[in-house]
Amino acid sequence: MVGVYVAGVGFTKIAEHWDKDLEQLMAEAAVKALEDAGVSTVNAIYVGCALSEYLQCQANLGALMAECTGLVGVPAFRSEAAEASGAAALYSGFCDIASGRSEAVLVIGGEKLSDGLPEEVSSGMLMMSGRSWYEGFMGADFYAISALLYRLYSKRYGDEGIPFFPVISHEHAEGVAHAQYPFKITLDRVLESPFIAEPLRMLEVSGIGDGAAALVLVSEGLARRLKSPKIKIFISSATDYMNPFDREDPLRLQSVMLSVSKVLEQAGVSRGEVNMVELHDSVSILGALCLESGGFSPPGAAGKLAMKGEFGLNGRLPCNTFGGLKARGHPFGATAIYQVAEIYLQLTGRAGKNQLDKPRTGLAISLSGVGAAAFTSLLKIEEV
Amino acid sequence: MVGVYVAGVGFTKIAEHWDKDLEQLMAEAAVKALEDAGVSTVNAIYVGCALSEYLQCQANLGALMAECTGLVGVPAFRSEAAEASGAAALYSGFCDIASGRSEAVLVIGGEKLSDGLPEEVSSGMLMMSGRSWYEGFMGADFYAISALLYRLYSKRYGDEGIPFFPVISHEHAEGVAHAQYPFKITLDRVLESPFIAEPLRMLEVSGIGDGAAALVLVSEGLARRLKSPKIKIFISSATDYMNPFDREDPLRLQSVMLSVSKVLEQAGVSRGEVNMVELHDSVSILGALCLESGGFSPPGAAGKLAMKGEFGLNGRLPCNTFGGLKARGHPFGATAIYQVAEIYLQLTGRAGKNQLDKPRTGLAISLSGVGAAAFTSLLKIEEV
Amino acid sequence: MRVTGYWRNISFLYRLAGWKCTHCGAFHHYKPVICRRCRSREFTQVELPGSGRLIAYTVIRSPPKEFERYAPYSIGLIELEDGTKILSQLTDFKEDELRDGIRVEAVFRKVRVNGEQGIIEYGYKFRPVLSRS
Amino acid sequence: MRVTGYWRNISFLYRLAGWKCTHCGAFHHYKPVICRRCRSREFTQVELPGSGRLIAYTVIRSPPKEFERYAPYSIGLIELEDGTKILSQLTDFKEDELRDGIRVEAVFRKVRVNGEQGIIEYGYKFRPVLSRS
Ligand SMILES: [Zn+2]
Ligand SMILES: [Zn+2]
Repeated sequence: MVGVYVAGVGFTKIAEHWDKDLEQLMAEAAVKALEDAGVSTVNAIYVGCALSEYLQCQANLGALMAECTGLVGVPAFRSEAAEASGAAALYSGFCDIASGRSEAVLVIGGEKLSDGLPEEVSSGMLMMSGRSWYEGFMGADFYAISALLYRLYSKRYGDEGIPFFPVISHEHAEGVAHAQYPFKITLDRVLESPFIAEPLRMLEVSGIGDGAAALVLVSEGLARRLKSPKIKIFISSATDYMNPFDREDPLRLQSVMLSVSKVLEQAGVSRGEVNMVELHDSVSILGALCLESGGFSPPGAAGKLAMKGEFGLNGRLPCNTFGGLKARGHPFGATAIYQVAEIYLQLTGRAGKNQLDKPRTGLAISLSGVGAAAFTSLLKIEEV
Repeated sequence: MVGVYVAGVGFTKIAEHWDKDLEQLMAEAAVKALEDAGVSTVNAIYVGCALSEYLQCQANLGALMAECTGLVGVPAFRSEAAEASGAAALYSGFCDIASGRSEAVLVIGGEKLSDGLPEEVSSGMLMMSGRSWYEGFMGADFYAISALLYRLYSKRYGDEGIPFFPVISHEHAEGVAHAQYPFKITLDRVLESPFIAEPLRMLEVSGIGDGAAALVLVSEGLARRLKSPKIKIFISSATDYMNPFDREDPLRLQSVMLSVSKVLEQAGVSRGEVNMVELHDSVSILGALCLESGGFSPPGAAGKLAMKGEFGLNGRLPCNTFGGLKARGHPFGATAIYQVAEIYLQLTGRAGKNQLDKPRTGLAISLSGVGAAAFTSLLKIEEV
Repeated sequence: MRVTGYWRNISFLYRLAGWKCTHCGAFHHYKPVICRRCRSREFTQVELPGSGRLIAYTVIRSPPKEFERYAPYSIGLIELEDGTKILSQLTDFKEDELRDGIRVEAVFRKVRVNGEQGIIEYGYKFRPVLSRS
Repeated sequence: MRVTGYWRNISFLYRLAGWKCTHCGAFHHYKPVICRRCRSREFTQVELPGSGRLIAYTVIRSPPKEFERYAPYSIGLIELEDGTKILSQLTDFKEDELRDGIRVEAVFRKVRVNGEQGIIEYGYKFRPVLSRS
């Protein structure tokens, strides 16, 4: 397998971009990433987007993005794995370079949720987290399922510290230029916010926003010739039953467990060597379950460790260093690419006021549905 | 690059499968392919489907298919490139094996168009062949654009023989068990059928059907150990402007030209060595343009060569040997996988009454939109 | 969900009928091609027991578009008497009646009106079992 | 198409206004980040000429759902006076008036009513230029 490197990143601010079409937002991120990498063309384009058919009435987004990035001719198509669509595109792009077929590929993730009304976005989420005629039929949406998981968790372990995850994310997002909610919130404010689906509170769930992010992946051969900073990347994925209550233990996300273990093995890295983690905290409880199922916290302990400061920028294992899904924002198909781009900024010393002290290895966990699929990406400083 | 082999195929009949959900149809094809290959598990699943979000209100189809095939745990996600979605899944699966990461992958293409009304399927096609706010806004759908291309073609070259393409496809589909329309039609019947968008007639366009097809791809290493017949596979892809009238010459499909040339080069095969072609004849004129742009017919001559019998089962270059999109059927996301599966049957001597005389190399052209993207797959008998 | 998908799955939605793997016992609420747990291909049709225990529940206040007119509504996770866990809307309860652990039973109810076609879709819901005094 | 997409692209749909690459002259009917032809980043806003020649046309008889109530309708491929080719619905013509090659001009018309929201969407259409006798 040819080694795969990230050679540049680009992204937009996450916001309600009323004035831009999805493809413009994605093109903006893509052009920035190409510039950042110092690359003028690529061998293929991998596009991640969850809901363009539903929210934009647009399929064939791959070909459209080849045109909008001025790269007509290059192979291009879309990957969809619900909220982890960007990671699915990354997975395909990774294999393309690893096979030796391509020297450079562009991976673009994007989503424009503001093209739908909030209840339409909720319908979109219903398509992503359950079977259309079962969970979909009865309206058991992502928040409902997450709330039920949260209840089970509380019964087994207590809920101490779980509502603290949004507090951490918002603390890290403060002043971050690309974050949707770049301000702090207190634990009290979280606990006082109304229920969205009890016990899940409004301030424990990510908001609705538009965003696009892009990466340039290159082969080790091209990496050697480029001037931009290069970081080696690995990615693994695994699936689980769609409905968590069909799983042996709903509180153990097998997809996370498997994909984290596989990517660590692939990269030859131990859990202790991981310096930072970007979590899929679309709801607080999933942030905690990612840490526990990934083996970065004992089961039932993530909330307590969070309260102790272990996941802060100066903690044992900094998490969501630019605000995570909760505060940086969660435009579904773009999210995984933001996560990887942020790790890239950290490892190349470009994280500004959020810079960690010389991290060498970072890991991003991206989920679809309630863990029906997980993709884990690992970035690592490694000489070409 | 690790060599990639097709080790087994499976598919359903194309029909209106009122009694089955999309995922059941796809699971059926997948299980058949695994059995055919003599493989009980795979390292990853690649799912191709164009319109599941719109027609089934279902995203996250990858994870769902892992569950429905009893392969929970395995990485799985969906690829979308409009009508060529199956080919996009194949492209990703190919790179996965070629990289050495996986030994065996399952590629499943499926589409269930009968879940929508005919005018809803047309709306779905509008999403696939144009920009939502340009062609989509004015209702310039796939048939409209194809009809305009057809007019330009007729003005430049005349339309002689173009309406004969459906006649060839139906002739080959006669008695084919998996074909949606397994009967002959005459040229007169084609010419007497009403216009769908003049000059395009009803019997020059493919119908609406449900179907699923699957392939097992394996590495050369695993191919050596398996008992099932193995055929080496290559795939290339290219894009073009979404709207053909933005292209330098709308009658030259650059995406076809590039992807055919690249795949021939990759496989070390000349055009003259290709023994059969599966064309993307969703409309008659596109079948002809595939042949011309692919370099298998001089520009403007495909119809005349068709009339001469060159593309019949006993012709110089047999095309659509089981009926093509027109007569075998065209369930979007499944189509490319049917094409490849049919070539596999031909090369392994399993084509029954449609068997060609010892073909060694076959090529399938799969389009999205009006050639916005093309994927060309090449299968070749080659000892492992 | 499309009306077609509703029609195809009516046996489960109306009667909690599904397919049990004869090898490992896994229940499938859809007709499986292959067992999702053990990959066996033999199934028997079964009807799930219509009563069980409410493990946990929640209330949806900002629902998906299709359910706007029914909000707020409750979703419960239920363990049936044979151990199968299913999701269900909860119905026929008084405000303070829902508690984890209470006994619940299946009833047949209108679930929703499907989109533009206006087709009324029915299915199971669960309600608290009245304690006999 | 969503109403939001319609609003964003009104300058083209109402006035045939777009962006021309200052380097290669390629016209973009959307605001480009980078030229789709030459990858330049400099553009000037232009309005396309409102008249041209009908290269080819067709009639849609089985339209997509959004256009059901407007069928049959005609779609034309038009070469404008500056050589730009665009697609347009055709309007205001008598049954035998459409022929390839005739001169056509842009007019402002209602195009459709958008789905559930019922918003009336307007845009350009082209019609035959009356020959002055
Ligand atoms: Zn079983
Ligand atoms: Zn230019």
